[in-house]
Amino acid sequence: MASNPKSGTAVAADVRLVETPFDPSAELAHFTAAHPSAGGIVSFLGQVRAGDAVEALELKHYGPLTLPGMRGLAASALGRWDLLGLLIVHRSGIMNPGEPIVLVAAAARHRRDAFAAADFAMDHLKSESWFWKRERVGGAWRWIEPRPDDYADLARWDMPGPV
Amino acid sequence: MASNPKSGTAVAADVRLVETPFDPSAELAHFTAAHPSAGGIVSFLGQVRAGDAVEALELKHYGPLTLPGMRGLAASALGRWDLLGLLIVHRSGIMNPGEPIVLVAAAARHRRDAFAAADFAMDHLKSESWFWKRERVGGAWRWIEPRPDDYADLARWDMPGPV
Amino acid sequence: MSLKLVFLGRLEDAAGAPELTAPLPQPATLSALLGSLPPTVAEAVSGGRVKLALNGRIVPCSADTPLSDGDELAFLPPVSGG
Amino acid sequence: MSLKLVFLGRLEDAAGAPELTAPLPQPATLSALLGSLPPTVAEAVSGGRVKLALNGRIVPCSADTPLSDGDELAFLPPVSGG
Repeated sequence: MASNPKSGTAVAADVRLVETPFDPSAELAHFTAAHPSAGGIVSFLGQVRAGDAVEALELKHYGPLTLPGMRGLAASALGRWDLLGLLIVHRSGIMNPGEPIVLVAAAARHRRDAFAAADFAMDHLKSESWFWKRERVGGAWRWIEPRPDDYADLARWDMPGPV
Repeated sequence: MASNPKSGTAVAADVRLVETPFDPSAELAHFTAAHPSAGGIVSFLGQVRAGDAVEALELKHYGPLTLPGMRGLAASALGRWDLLGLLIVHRSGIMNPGEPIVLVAAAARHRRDAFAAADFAMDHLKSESWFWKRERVGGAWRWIEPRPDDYADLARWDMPGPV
Repeated sequence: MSLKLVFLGRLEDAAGAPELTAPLPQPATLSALLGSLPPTVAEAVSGGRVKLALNGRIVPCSADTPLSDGDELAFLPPVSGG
Repeated sequence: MSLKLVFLGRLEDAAGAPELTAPLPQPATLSALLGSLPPTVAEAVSGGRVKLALNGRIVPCSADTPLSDGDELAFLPPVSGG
């Protein structure tokens, strides 16, 4: 919950960590319908790439930290940009190629706020959220180490890295 | 049609100028289903703000220039980022509050390409495409002049302004 | 021997219609055409930020731009976005 | 008198399980706990980039961090994103 700098009304973020597949189109349609006064809605959908050697992807989280951390990230975004709504839905568990991993959507009166908030949320989800990822290739699971790019993306926002 | 710098395969943009309301959720679901190998899909939906004094919005275009210009913009984006697909759907005609005006979606292996291409396409659609906008307020139509912000947004890309 | 004139955006209001048919002026140049239009219309379309498209292509707004029978001439004020 | 140990990410492989129960060490400190673990596990969780959460809160990895009966201690390697 954050105060909208312009309207003064409270804007609540919808932040969810889900264990089973979700329908990003239905989520986004619902979010859009809830924000008719938004001039712009930016969304990011991350999905398990099909056509790679990766047979499955697993994201593990740590209950006491992961969802609270996602809520803190949403509060940061709401405090930083003039948003009318923010949606973050993140999977955990085992996912197949083509399945959605994460959906972020930001609704704002002006499109720059919506773009910036969605971009910011993704950079921080990728590099700062409490998720650990492994992939199954040729029947064997292997843990994925963080990419240097993730830290470079985070540096764009002049914010601290993973704690 | 542009050549994908990495795969070498041709990537076609889906660029449409439509005279009647469209369903952005259905468009985005269809686009997403067509790109299972995309790691990230960024979309922007612009809609007529509800709750303002604006009763209706009309966008006029000029047939010989508007759609060809949109296709040129799509080709620029495909040439500039490593995309797997690009969708641009733009309304013309009279729209009511809450109705979609424009949907841009970019699919890419990596999310930074998708974000940048969608952001770029919107900045150029807003400031460089051949659309003229008027609003009906209190029963009277008035033409909208370009906003200085539109030119500032465009300058982020080191590209020429409207020709 | 005529031209089709197209007025976009606010120029539609200045011209009183989105499209007009005008006789091909003599000499067949842009400046002669502007001279044949009602002064308020000529003034509205001569503003520095109005672009010109001849048969669907942007052309420079020079006084001696040649015109031909059947040409479509569009006057394009600054765009105001999607 | 025991602790619940949680191993995230690749530390799960090093520990052989995502969670283990360990007896509360004497003295009840982090360094004593590490000394009681199999050396390969102790080495894996002692890497400079592994963070520590005690009962769901990040705490500094100092040798004399006090532990109590029933504590949940999680070892968090660098995250690898969504």
